[in-house]
Amino acid sequence: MAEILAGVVCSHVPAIGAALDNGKAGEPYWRPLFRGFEPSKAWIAQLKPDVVILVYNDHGSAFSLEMIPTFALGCAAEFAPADEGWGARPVPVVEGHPELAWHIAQSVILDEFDLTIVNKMDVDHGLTVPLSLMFGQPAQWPCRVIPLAVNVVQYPPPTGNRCYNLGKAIRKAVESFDQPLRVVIFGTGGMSHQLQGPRAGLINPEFDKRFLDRLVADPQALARIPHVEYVREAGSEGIEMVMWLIMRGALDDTVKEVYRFYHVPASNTAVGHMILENVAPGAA
Amino acid sequence: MAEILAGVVCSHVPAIGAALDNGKAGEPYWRPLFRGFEPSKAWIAQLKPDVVILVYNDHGSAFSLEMIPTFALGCAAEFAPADEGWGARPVPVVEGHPELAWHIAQSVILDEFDLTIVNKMDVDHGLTVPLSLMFGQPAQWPCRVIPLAVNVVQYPPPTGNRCYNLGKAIRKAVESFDQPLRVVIFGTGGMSHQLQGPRAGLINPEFDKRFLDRLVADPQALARIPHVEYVREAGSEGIEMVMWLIMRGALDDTVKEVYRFYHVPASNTAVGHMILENVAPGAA
Amino acid sequence: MSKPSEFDDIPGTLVFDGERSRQGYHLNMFCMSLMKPENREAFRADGRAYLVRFPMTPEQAQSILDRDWNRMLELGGNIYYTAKLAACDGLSFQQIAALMTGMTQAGYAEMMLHGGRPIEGNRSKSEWDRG
Amino acid sequence: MSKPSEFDDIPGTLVFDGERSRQGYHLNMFCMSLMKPENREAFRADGRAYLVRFPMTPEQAQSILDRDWNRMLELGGNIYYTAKLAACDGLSFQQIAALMTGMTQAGYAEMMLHGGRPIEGNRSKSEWDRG
Ligand SMILES: [Fe+3]
Ligand SMILES: [Fe+3]
Repeated sequence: MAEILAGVVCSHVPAIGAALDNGKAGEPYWRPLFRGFEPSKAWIAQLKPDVVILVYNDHGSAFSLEMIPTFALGCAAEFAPADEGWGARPVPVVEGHPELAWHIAQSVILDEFDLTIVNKMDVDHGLTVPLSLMFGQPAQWPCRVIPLAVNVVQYPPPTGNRCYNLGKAIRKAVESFDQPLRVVIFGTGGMSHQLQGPRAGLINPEFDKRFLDRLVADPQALARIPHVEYVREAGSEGIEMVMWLIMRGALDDTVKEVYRFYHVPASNTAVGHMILENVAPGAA
Repeated sequence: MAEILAGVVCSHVPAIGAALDNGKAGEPYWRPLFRGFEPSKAWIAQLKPDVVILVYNDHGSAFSLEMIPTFALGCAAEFAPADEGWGARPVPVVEGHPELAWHIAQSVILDEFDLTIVNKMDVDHGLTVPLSLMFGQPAQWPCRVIPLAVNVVQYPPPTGNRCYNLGKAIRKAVESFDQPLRVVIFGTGGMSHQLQGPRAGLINPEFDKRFLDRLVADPQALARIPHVEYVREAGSEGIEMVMWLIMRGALDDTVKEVYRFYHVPASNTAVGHMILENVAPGAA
Repeated sequence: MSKPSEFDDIPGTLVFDGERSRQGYHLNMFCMSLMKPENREAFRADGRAYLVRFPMTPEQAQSILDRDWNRMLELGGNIYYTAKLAACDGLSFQQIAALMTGMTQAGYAEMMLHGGRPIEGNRSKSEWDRG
Repeated sequence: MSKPSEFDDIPGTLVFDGERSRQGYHLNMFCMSLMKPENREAFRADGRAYLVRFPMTPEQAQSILDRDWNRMLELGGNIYYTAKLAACDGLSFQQIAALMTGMTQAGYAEMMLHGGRPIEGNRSKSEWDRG
């Protein structure tokens, strides 16, 4: 039986990928950020998950305005890094886990989530930057990755409550899979950032920190935050945080916070990162 | 305020389109079928809806295996007839209703249906055959059409219950639209048919007729039918009937059956057709 | 990933679940390519050469060249996709259905005119085994 | 079809709802086309000629040629799409963000290094009007 051991939240700013890819990770601007992920790299290297379910949003890279899925699950064998206008990131091709992905797709559709199944998809910085932060720059990613792309570009995104419940359905699906896989789920995007217009550069550390606190202790309350509050308090692209609730829904009601890191700035953005473990891994 | 006046169910067999397009509608094989739709053509010509919401399934025409949405709502200004391998049907381009379609999309996503918004999509026989049956062969379709494509090709389709509830959410969306549009909703596909393999040609009129009866009087019971029962009793492609529940969910709990027609065969298929009116149209 | 096992008891019927979808991916994508007239021409001109564009198994390619409609389904084809190959060949859904049942075209058409294949005796594999 | 009106009170912020999505469809699809190197080359070689491929309004085309990043958004552009035009120009997200705020690059970078734009005073249009 497969098992979800832990959840990771992590911002996915494109400039972080560019800094790594261009050898700037040691510069004074970037050093504190990458240092903040050193404990996490050690943690995941020790945990050795077989599969990461990576919740992220596509930024108009794989999906155009021609077709905008609310939830799209990547069931392919591999996913190539996208060319977002400056060439594809020089990172390994992402290997999927088609058996588990199809199993999750089937299970959550029968649980009345209206998934889009995707068998061909390039993955942009939203997916590859969190992998870089957690795994560094290996020649090959050390585990399989199942991408779950959530629409947060076209209004309206799914509600926080819907995301939270999808997380629960994913957990149920994983636990009914008949191979002994060790799974970690990532929720990515956020924290507060606004990339557009005269209010660009908005950072609201109080909102962010309270969000992290409640993500640990009171996710149900978070799931009730309306979209407008994210946009007002955390910036127009801060709405990406709604995706973190999918990760949280897939964990136990009570979790152990094993690590937290918060940093400003990365380009226009606050970076939030946290590792949550199910309290009794192996007991499920 | 827009209003859903009535629902129509109707099979969408490709051979029906071919018979019409090739001038065979008067032949003895086809005459009884088209005669069965004469009262319906008169009915809808008198009703003059502004918009038809047309629930159907794409048959691997607009959507390939690259991307399989459970529910895809067509929000474009127009939709061209698809070339399904023998050239596109010689029928008018389908004009959409982007304002109402986007309104429905926004409303049902906030009601926690995980829609895929589609802005570019060719429409195959699943959509154009019901239009031909209800409107004949005009130079231009007499109303706007909002396509709602439901996955019933890739297992698993949405549950009957999910379809029924989506219908309810669509009704709520339509009734909150601020233009006085007269809307009819079509549920298409079915009735019993199996197109594949050694059991091809399966027809189960008892199942079909009971389905029609319960569609009028006890849709909640229908919504509980598991997928396997459709496939066993109504054939592997009989599963398309699950889509009729979306139409039914968008109507009043109590409806008036104003017309029914059942015919065997059209090619490999039983043809079922029914018109249901909300009991107090205009009173909503 | 697979469907519930109850589906397996339905005779003469393959459910297009995730497993079949993965198996038949390139076969079905080949069929879909025939929606473009230029591809139909290329395929008609040299089927074997055209099929090389799609990384399917030799068995799948052979089932296409043989127009073995049941075999295509067994190898992961989906009827709505293989119907595009039929359309390209100028065959109707009824014609390929007849081929898949092993009946003659006339016999199949006759059966349909008389109400189709009855459900009695066709619900369960156990009924087919007895027959 | 539009978002709830509360969104309209947020200063300096456009929500990409259905109305904007329809308005900006071709502008955004143009931006997305720049994901292909050959399209970037064609656009760089003759921007005006390249834009003819996308049936947008003259105002939209002009906003692109002018690199008027705020105007693009007002005309239905979405930041994640216009960012592809920025990438094609070799500009970072931070550079176009600074341009959209009307600050200097140095001033904007300095603000970010000191914790970014504060939320106080930036929640409501009424706060901006008072300022
Ligand atoms: Fe993002
Ligand atoms: Fe159909």
